[in-house]
Amino acid sequence: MTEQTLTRGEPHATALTPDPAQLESWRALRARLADAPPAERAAALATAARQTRRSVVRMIDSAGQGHIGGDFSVTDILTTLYAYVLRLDPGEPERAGRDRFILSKGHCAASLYSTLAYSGYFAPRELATFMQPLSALNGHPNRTTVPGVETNTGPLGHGLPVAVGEAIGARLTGSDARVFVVMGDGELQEGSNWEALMAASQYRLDNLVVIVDRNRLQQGARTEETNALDPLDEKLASFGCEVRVSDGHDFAALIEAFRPAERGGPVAVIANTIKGKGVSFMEDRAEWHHKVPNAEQVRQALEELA
Amino acid sequence: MTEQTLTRGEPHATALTPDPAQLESWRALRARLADAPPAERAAALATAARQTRRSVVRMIDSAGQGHIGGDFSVTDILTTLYAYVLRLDPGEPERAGRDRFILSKGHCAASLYSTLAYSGYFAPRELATFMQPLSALNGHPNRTTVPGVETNTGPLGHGLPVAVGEAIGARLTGSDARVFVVMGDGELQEGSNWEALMAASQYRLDNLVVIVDRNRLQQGARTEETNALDPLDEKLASFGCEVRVSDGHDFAALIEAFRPAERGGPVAVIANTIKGKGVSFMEDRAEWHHKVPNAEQVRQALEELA
Amino acid sequence: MTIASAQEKTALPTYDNRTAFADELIALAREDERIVAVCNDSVGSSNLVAFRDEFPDRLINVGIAEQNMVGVGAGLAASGLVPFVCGAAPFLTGRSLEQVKADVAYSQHPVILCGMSPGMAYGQLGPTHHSVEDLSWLRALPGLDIVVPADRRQTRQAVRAAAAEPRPTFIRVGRHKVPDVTSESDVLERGRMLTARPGDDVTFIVTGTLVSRALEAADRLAGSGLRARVLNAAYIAPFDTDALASAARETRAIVTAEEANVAGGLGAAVASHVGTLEREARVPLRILGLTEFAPTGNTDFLLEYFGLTAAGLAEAAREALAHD
Amino acid sequence: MTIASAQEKTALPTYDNRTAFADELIALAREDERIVAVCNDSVGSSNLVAFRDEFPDRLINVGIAEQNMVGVGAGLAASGLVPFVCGAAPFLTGRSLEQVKADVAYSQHPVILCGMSPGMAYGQLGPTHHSVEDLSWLRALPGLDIVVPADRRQTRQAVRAAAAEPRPTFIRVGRHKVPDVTSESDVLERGRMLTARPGDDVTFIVTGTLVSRALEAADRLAGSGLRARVLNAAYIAPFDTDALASAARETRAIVTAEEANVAGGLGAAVASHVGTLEREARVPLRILGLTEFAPTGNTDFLLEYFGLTAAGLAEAAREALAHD
Ligand SMILES: Cc1ncc(C[n+]2csc(CCOP(=O)(O)OP(=O)(O)O)c2C)c(N)n1
Ligand SMILES: Cc1ncc(C[n+]2csc(CCOP(=O)(O)OP(=O)(O)O)c2C)c(N)n1
Ligand SMILES: [Mg+2]
Ligand SMILES: [Mg+2]
Repeated sequence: MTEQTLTRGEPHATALTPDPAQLESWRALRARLADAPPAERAAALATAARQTRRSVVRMIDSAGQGHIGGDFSVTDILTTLYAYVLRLDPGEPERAGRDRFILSKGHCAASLYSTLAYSGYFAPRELATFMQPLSALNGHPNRTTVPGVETNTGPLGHGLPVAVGEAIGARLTGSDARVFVVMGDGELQEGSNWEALMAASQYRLDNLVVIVDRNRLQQGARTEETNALDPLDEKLASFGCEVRVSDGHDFAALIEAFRPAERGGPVAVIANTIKGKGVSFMEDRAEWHHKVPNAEQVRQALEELA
Repeated sequence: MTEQTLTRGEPHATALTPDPAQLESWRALRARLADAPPAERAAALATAARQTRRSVVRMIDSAGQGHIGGDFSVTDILTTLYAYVLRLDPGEPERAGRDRFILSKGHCAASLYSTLAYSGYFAPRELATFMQPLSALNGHPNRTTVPGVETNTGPLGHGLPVAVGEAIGARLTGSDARVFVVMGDGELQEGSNWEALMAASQYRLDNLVVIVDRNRLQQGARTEETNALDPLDEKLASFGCEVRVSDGHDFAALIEAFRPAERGGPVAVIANTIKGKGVSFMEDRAEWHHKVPNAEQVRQALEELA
Repeated sequence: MTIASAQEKTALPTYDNRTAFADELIALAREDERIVAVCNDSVGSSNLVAFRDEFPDRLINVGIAEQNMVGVGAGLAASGLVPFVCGAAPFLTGRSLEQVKADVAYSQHPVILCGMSPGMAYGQLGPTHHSVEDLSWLRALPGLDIVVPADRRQTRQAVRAAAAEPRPTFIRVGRHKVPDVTSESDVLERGRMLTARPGDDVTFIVTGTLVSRALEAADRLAGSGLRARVLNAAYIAPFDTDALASAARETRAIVTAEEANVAGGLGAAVASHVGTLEREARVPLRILGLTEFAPTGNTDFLLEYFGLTAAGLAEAAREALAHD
Repeated sequence: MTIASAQEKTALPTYDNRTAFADELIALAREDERIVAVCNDSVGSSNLVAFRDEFPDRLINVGIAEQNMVGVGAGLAASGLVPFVCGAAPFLTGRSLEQVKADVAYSQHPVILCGMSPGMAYGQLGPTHHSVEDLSWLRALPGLDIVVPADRRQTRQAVRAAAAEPRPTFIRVGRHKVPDVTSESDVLERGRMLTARPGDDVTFIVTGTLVSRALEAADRLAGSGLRARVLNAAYIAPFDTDALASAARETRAIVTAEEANVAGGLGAAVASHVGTLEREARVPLRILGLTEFAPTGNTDFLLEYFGLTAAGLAEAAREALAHD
């Protein structure tokens, strides 16, 4: 451990930079998907998502910490966004006019980091440093150390207000960029989100897409047994959103749900998901919010995700 | 000013205590109203409300500060509650099992203080000290100095969470007390309220009545031009409230709206009111949020409220 | 600069710094279209009416929602704009502190947080409306500049500096009227205190509303032949430990005064550094400020109640010098 | 009490104070039906599973909503109950600070705020999850007790004291494992520091996780013939200025250490008071703690990174004594 000790005040982490090889394969995937027939597209996205889930298993295994359940419920959403929907260039992470993405449920950093790495923002081998001393890859996303991260998240209820600011910012700067933000469903219990939704609708932010990872579980239990969100569609609609309900593990449905706004205001996508999706013994079980798999479970998970 | 200087650390204000004469007249009013036919009841409440509004004018005139518009929109609600609805005894402000009242929109302290004084919590002559150095009657209600005030308010978005705690507390202590809280409509833009409503509905708090003073104005402008609340009924319903819409200046309608819950959860009363109600030149005008009337305006206001 | 005498000073006109703030913001907005303002239903109290009239699209009023306000500010900064996020200081800081921490300081989004009507400017509206914890609250956040302009000129300079090189910054924009205490040659420099008056017997390190009061206290002490140095700590963070160390070495006592709770503000910053200096520089300290929630009263009354007056400062200085 | 030697100490078992917290809370709840717990989806991380199983109606889980959580706590207290409001310390304090100010401290509702997993207990979950600003944030609120138990016994005592005489209180309930540092005769007294070890060369004033490290530092210094006093500042507010003044008079330097930003915490409290003492008592100070957002790393790594180790404390003591 002391080997890595830095003097206070020095930059903490090796700066991460785009990875040319990975960037190339991401660009090839994007190009292929753009023209592919729907079934082929879905198959390719599923393959990419499996790769991300395997990466998450390895990261959490080696870090000994993480939030695997939520990582898996959001993986298909992240994959769809980065491999097909978002208009951005991982080779130039700060390019003006880029679409923005914020993972408001920042505890699912492993899934985001994997997605970013496979998109070429940095080399996938860096994923092995997840949560290690002085790593750029903290347990929650840090924009000052990870290219592609737009704002620091981790405390719930922060991403949506920042996304609202970015959506207003896009309009003010004459950009046609869209802003996507992924919220946990439990996260919606935070009042800051309802403040932000009210403003988003007042400002008719048709460039904002709020995606709710509706896995019906929060940290300790089911959302409806803790602090019910249903009727979530009515809540979101009454706060001015154009509500779309989607299967959060159906790539075609997600792509459809992410289409441009049709009613001149913010879009809210309720993506029905399964926490722990992809690994049989983790699916829809509260304890896998942040349980760490043992060696045998890691083996089995990787097998199921092969 | 220095005459009143105290040493730091000493108790700031003269303790206010119940006023026997006022208490008696309040008790007489309560008794009379309990049996009165509706029209007579409404007339008596209207008289009491006019007295409170006149008091507010005098307090703000002498303090040179205040929030007269919101004081007037909420006066009829306060009068209805204290003269007819709330089960409590101003002679024993902390009596166990009492109904609770919280003025979440604490900037309308003048109206609350007047109502409390006329209910006997303390002598109405104390109202003349409003906002004076070392007065118990601060610009925002302070429970440590004013009997009848249950919790300190002033920053918006505090009263409802505390009321939720009191409603849960009543249930846990086996009390059948009800908890009433008055919110400003602009105040509902604070996210803390939506957190509280979610919990109130999860806990099925049928002993909680959330009254929204729906005067459609906030500090600087109309609510709908700032951060729209409509469809407010749908918002409140989707958050699990039994919604009742009422004319906030019709005493019979308010009494009806304050009846017990019928659906096993929190009641939300949207009380449609007029900011500045009762004084022609103040009604429904944003600038009277906290404008202070000049001498001529004071004269005219008192005349209209005679 | 110097202010001749207490008598003269009393006659000086006083100003609400929000006016200078608004004027400068508008001037800047004319030059630089990245400048936007964000507020929480506080168009009037943040003095943004003229800004809104001239730049309606560039005033973002999010309603009464401080957490969202700070998040929106961060998002605007992330879009390449320069947001001045304006709200009553107690709510801008207290209600959104975790947003200030995560979205501004830790994320390093260059948001300019403008805490309007700080300290006890809201007088008889009471402790809920007093922003006297803000310095303690914000000093604990690394990477956030904290500026407390003492007069109109410094308010303008602070606004201009923030726009010129945007970084996470909190500016305390005073409402309680104060006289001008700086002259044209006084330039606001990041992390530097200004010497408002030289002196080598005792040092007043003061901020905001207290600067003019310290100058008056210095006048009073001059009557007893005591030369008081007055340092205007316009930057609370980064803090000017150099000027502090010099004061500790060159004068025999230090009195700090701030319109804030003493727990973690200017006084605590001074004390924490003086304690690390060599023996001779560890001069006696007196730290003036709030130690309890204020009772009812207007701003002047409350400043007097907490001893934050020229008399209170002079007395503290004498006492520190005498009892050492 | 004393701890014999560094060697022995290393062998001592260590404990997560949340266990003692939960055990004592359950024991109290059996005796006193006013005791209730409130949490924010943190039944597990606040270690309230057993409490919930035994008292399902008396655990109020408001969901992920800290502002409401603190308000609900105030309402429960207003109903005559004794609420222990439990949540991860960074969110309980930061997200609801204005509620802690208005609903708890200023309203004087006797709410017991239990900040779970404070300091850098969340290690590699990063600065958003570190509660290192809490001491600066809360010290600025008059009328709020701040207790930082150093081990299991003090955790139990803090819980019991809060229930016995409920008043607005914040208890930092540690998660990072620490050895026992108090003995049976050590009684937690409101506003008092405990002498964990006597000594008259230098004083360590430390809190929470740092107490065992200071004892180990004292062992190291003993090797060089230096007798270090160790004061366990279990109460940060009210603060024991008597024991502090004695230390300043009886030893030649003071080193403070806390798992917190140094802006307005324990070190600032010490420095602010020492600066007001007479010349001989104004001993040199070293204030150890955080000055920046932590990089990635587990708790032990980060404590080392910020010099919050036995070696770091001993070094600071030597340095203070040498350079005076
Ligand atoms: C403000 C805040 N409060 C509490 C937490 C602790 N926490 C981390 S994850 C989590 C549950 C989140 O549930 P949800 O939003 O549904 O996420 P998902 O199910 O997708 O993992 C909680 C309570 C936090 N990170 N931030
Ligand atoms: C947290 C907070 N933010 C801002 C304010 C400043 N403020 C005082 S009253 C007010 C407008 C309130 O409008 P509304 O709730 O509609 O009250 P009403 O119209 O009944 O006066 C505002 C913004 C405040 N008191 N608290
Ligand atoms: Mg979930
Ligand atoms: Mg209104």
